[in-house]
Amino acid sequence: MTLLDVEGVAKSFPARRRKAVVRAVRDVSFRLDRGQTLGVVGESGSGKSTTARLVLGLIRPDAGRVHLDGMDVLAARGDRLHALRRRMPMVFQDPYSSLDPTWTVRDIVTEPVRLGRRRDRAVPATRAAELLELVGMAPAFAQRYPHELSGGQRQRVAIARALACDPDLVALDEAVAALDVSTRAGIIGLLQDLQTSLGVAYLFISHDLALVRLVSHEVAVMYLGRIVERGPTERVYAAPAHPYTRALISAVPVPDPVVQRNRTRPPVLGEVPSALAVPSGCAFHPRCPLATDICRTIDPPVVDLDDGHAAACHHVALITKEGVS
Amino acid sequence: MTTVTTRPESAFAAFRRRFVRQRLAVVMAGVIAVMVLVALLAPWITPLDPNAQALLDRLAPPSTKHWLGADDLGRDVASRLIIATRATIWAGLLATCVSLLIGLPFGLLAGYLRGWADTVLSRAADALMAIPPLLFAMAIVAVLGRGVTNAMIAIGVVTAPRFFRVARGVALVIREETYIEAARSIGCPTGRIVRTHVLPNMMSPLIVQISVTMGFAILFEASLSFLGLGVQPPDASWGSMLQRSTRFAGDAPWLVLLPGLAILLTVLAFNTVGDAVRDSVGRENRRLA
Amino acid sequence: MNAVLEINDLVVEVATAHGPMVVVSNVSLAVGAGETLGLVGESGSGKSLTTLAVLRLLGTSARIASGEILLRGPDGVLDLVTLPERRMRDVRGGRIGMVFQEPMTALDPAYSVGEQVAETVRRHLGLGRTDAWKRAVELLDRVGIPSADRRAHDHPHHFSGGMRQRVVIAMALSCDPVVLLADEPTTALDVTVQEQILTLLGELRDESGLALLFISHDLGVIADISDRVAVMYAGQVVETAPVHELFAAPRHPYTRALLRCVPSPGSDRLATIPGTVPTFDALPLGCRFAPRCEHAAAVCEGAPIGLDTVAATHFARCVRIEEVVS
Amino acid sequence: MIRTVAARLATLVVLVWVVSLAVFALVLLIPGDPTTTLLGDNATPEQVTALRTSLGLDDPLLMRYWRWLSGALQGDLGTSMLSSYPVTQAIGDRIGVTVSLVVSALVLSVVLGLVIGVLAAVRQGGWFDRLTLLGSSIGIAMPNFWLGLVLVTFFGAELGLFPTSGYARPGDGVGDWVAHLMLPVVTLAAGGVAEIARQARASLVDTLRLDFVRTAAAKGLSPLSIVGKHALRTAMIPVITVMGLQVSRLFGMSVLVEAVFALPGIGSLMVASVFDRDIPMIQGTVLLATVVVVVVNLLVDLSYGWLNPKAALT
Repeated sequence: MTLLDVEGVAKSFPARRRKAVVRAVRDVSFRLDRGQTLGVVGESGSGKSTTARLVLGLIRPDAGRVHLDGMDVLAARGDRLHALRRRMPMVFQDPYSSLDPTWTVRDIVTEPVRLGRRRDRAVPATRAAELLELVGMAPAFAQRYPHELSGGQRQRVAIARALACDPDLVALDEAVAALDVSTRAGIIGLLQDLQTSLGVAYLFISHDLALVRLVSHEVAVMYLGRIVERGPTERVYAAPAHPYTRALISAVPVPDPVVQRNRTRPPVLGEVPSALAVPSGCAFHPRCPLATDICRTIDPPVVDLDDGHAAACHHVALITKEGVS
Repeated sequence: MTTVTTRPESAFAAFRRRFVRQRLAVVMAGVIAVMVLVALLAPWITPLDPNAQALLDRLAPPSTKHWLGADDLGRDVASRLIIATRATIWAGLLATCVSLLIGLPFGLLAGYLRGWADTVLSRAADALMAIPPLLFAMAIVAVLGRGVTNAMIAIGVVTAPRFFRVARGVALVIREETYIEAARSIGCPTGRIVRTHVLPNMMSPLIVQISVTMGFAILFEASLSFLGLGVQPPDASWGSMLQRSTRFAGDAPWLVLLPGLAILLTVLAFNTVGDAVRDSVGRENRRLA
Repeated sequence: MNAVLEINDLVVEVATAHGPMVVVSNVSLAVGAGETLGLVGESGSGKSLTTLAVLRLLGTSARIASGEILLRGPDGVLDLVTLPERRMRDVRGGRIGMVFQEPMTALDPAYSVGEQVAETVRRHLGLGRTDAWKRAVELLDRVGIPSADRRAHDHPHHFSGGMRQRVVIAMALSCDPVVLLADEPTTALDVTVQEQILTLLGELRDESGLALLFISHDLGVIADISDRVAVMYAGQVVETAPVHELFAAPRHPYTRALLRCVPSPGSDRLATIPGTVPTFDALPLGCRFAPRCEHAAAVCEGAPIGLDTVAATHFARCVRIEEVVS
Repeated sequence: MIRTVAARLATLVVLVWVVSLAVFALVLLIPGDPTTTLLGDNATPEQVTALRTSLGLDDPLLMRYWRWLSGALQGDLGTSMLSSYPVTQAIGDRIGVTVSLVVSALVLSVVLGLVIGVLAAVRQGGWFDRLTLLGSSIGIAMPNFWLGLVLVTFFGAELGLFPTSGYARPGDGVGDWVAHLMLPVVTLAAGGVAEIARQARASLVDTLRLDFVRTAAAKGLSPLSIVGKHALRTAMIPVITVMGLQVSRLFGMSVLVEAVFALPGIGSLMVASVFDRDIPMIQGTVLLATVVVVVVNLLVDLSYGWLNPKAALT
C-alpha cells in the first residue's frame, strides 16, 4: 500500500552571485509503501537532503506533487500542514544541534504531544518515560539537558521525539553519520526494531552505501539533483544499471583486505561538478566512461527495467547485457 | 538500556559554576549590587546634605567632617558622590531600556524573517552607526533640550542600532540551528518557535549586550553631564562634578580623582560581568554570545 | 626490524582543571620504508594525538610525558621527543610530511596554493623563488591537479575538497620526506574522490618508498591501504597484526566486535557493543574494554594488561585470547 | 576590483542619504516653535513671520529637505541661526584641529594597539597577556575626559612638561604644534589602544587555533613566519572592523578632549551650537563628521579584499 507518492518534484535556489541558479533537485519521483524503508544515496550536492525537506513540506518545491496517504502535502496550509508534518517527522545528522539546549529531555520528547493538542494541557508524566523506554533509555534521563548526553544518547532522544508524533514515516537525514562505529550499530539496530514493532516507514538518507544496503527495502541513487537509478535494494546492488551506481558501489572500500584488493574497479573520473553548473544532457556524462554524443545533449529519461527497477541512462541496454564485472 | 551515572546539572547550574570560577567577575558583580543598593538608599545614607553649601568649607581637604573633602561651594563630596549614584544607575537603566525596546524587536524581525525587512532595517542601522555616537547624542539633546532624561533617550537611540545588530546576528544564527528545523519538522508554528525556541536561546547574548550597554550608557551620561548637557545643577552627577572640578584641579586633586574613579569602577564592573557571562555560557551556545 | 619511524612507550597527557590526565598510554608503533601502518580506532581513542605527538604539534594543552619517538635516517637516529625545537622544525615538512582530515580548513585562505607549496620547498630545500615555484607546479601536477601551471596561482577557495586535499598532499611530499603521517585524509571526502586519493597515496608510497602512518576510523579504508594494522581503544594499542591476519583472525574482543559492527553483504543485522567508551578520568584499572566485553572475567580486572604475543608479528592486549577465540 | 569599488560606492551613497534623512529629521523633533527658541518669548508676530520666511519654515517639508540636501551637495550647509555665519566656513575654520587630533590618535591607537595585542596573543596566558587584558579593560572603561583632567593636573600643572590648553598651528612652528597636541592625542588614543589591543589579541588567539596554522607548523615554519606571514593576515580582518569603528568613536570623543584642553576644533563648535540650539550648525557638523567616517570605512572595507580573497568574490 503506497504511503508516500512523490511525482516530478523540482527545486532551484538563487545563488549568492546574481543570475546563477543552484538546481538542487530536478524531476524527482518515487513511491514508498507503509512499513518499508527507502534508502536515498548520493554524494555531496546530490540533492538528497533537499529532497527530504521538499517531501516533508519544509521547503516549497517549484514543481511536482507530494501525497502522504492520499493527502496533498503541498496544498496544505497552516494547522493542516503542521498536523501533516507531525505524521512524517525528521531525525537530523548533527546530534549536537538538533536538540534545543535550553530544554530538558522531557520537554523535548513530549513537544509533539503538546503540539497535537488543542490546548497546552499537561502531558502525562509517564509519557516521557514511555518514549525513552522505547528508545532504550532510562526514565531518569527525562530531567537531563542535551549537553549532558553523549552523541548516541542525543540521537536516541531525537528518535523518541519523532516517535512521539505517532508517525507514519520518519525521515532520517544522515542520522548516524556523525556517530562512531559501535554507537552507530546500536542506533541502526534500534531503528530496525522500531520498524518491526511499530510498522513505521523510513526515508533513509545516507552517503554510506553499505548501511543503506543493510536497512533499505528499496534504494534510490541520486546524482546532481536527479534520481539516476531506483529499485529493490538487492537488485540495484547486485546488478546496477547506471554507470554512476556502478562507480559508486565499486568505490566503497570493503572491510576485508582479500576482497578489497582483488576487486576490479572501473576508474571514476574527476569530481562532482557544482550544482551551479549542471552539465548539459546527462549530468554524469563528463565522468562517465560510456558517454557518447547523445549523452552530451539529451538528458536520458527514466527507463523501467523490471520489477520496479529503473534507471536514467541512454546505455542501460549495453550495461545490463554485459552484466556486472 | 543506558543508565544515568551522574546527577543532572541544568544549563543554568553549569553557567553558575563557570561564572563563579572567574573571581574578578564575582567581585565586579558585587560592585554592581552595592552600587544599586546605594542608589536605592542614597537619600537616607548621605552623611550630609549633598546640596548644602558651606562657604567656610570651600575646597576643604578630607577631614572627619568631610570624609572626602568639599567642593568649591563647600558641598560635601562624599554625599554628592553617593547621591550621584542615583543619576548614574537611573540613566543607565533608562538608556538601556530605550535601546532594548527599539533594538530587540527590530533585530528579531530582521534576523528571523530575513528578506526585504532585513535589508531595509540593516541599512538604516548601518547608517545610524556611522554617525559618531557622541555627536549624534548631542544633536538629539540639542533639539529635545538639555537634561538627564533627554540625554538618556538620546543615548538609547544612539545605542539601539548596536542592540539591533546583536539581536539580528543571534537570530540569524539560531534560525539556522537544526533544533529550529526539528521544531518545524514536527509541525511547530512559527510564532511558537520564536517564543519557545528562539527567545530562550537569545537570553545569554542579550544579557551580555544589556550589561555592555549599561556600561556604555553610564560612560555617555558622564560625558554629556561633563559637557553640561546631562544632569543639570544643582543635582549631582559624577560627570558634572568633574566639570566643576576642572578649574580647581591643582588645589583640590580629590575633586578630580574621586568621581572619575567612580565612573571607571562602575563601567568596568558592567563590562567585566558582561564578558564573564559570555565566557560562562556553555559550549552548546558559545557561538551565539 | 628496520623501522624508519619507531614510537616506544609514548605517553601523552592533557592538562585539565584537576591536573594532568593520560590520554595516550604507553603506545608503541613502528613503520618501515615503503610500508603502511593503519591506525584504527573510534573518536577519543588517542590515534590523532599519537600522530600529532610525532611532530610535537600537540599545542598548549597536551604534552608528551614520556617515551621516545625515533626517526632513522642515513645520518643516524634522532629522538624526536628530546630534539631541540629548532632542529624539530627541519623535521616537520622536511623528513616527515603530514596530511590532515579537513582539506577545507587546512590551507591558508590568504595565499595561492602554489605559494603555499613553494614556501615549504624554499624552507627546506633552500631553492630560490623561481625554482621553488617550478617545483611546486611539478608537484601539483604530480598529485593530479589539472593544468597545474595555471591553477597554482589560484587561492584555496577556488578548489573543491578533493583538489585541496591533493594540494595538502603535494605540500607534505614537497621535500621528499621519509615518513608521511595521514590523519583521516579521506574522511571529509566523497567516496569516489576518496578512492582517487587512496590510489594516489598508494602510488606515491610505492614510488618513493615512504613510510606511511595512516589513521582512519573506516575499516574499509584500512583494509584497502594498510600492510599492518594497529587498533586503538581508550588510549592504548589493543591489537596489532598484518592486515590480512587482523581481518581474518582478530584476537582482541574489541577488534572482533568492531569488525562485526560494520555491515557486510548478506547480513541484515549489525552486532553492537554494549555500554560506552570509558572517559579518561574514570578508566578501569585492568583491561579498559572489560566493562563492555562479553568474555570479561575476574582476571581482566585489577591490574593493567600487557600486549601478548599471538604470533611473531601479531600482538593483542588480552589475557583470555584462548577463551575468546574458541 | 572595479566592480567591488563601484558596489561599495553605491552602498556609501545610500548610507549617506539615510544619514542625511536622520540629520534633517532632527528639526522635526524640536518641541514647539523653533522661532520661539531663537527669538525668545517676547518677539513680536512680525519678527516671527520674518524669521519663518527667511528660514523657509512655511514651505512643505519635502521642499525644505530638498533645498537643504541640494545645498549640502554643493558645499552649502546653510548659515548659523545666530550669527548668520556660513556653516561650511565655520567648520572649515576648525576642522584642521580636529583632524590632526583624530588622525594622530588613530595612528597611535593602531600602532600601539596592534603591537600590544600581538605580543599578548603569542604568549597567551603569560604575565604580559594578563596585564594587557586588565589594562585594556580599564582603558575601555575609563572616561577619557577624566584621563585628560588627570594628565593636565599632573603632567601639565604639576610638572609643567606640556602646555595644557590651546592650540598652535603647524605653520607657526611644528614643535609648538606637537607640544600642544601631545596630551590631547594621548588622552584620545588611550581608549583606542585598549580596544584595538583587545580585539587584536582575541582575534590572533582565535586564528592561532585554526587548522591552517597547524598546517604551517607542520611545514616546519618558524614561529615568526607562522604568526607574521600566515596567522596575522587572517587575524587582521576583525581588527580592521574595529579600526573602522574607532574612527567614528574618536570623532565623537574628540568633543570631550577638545573641551578639556580648550582646543578650537569642531567639537567645541558642536558644544557651543548645542547650547545655542543652532540647528543648521549642528546638522552640518554631524553630517560632515559622518561623511568623513563613512569614507574612512569604505577604505577599510576595500582592504578586506586584499586580506581575505574570499571576500573579494561577493
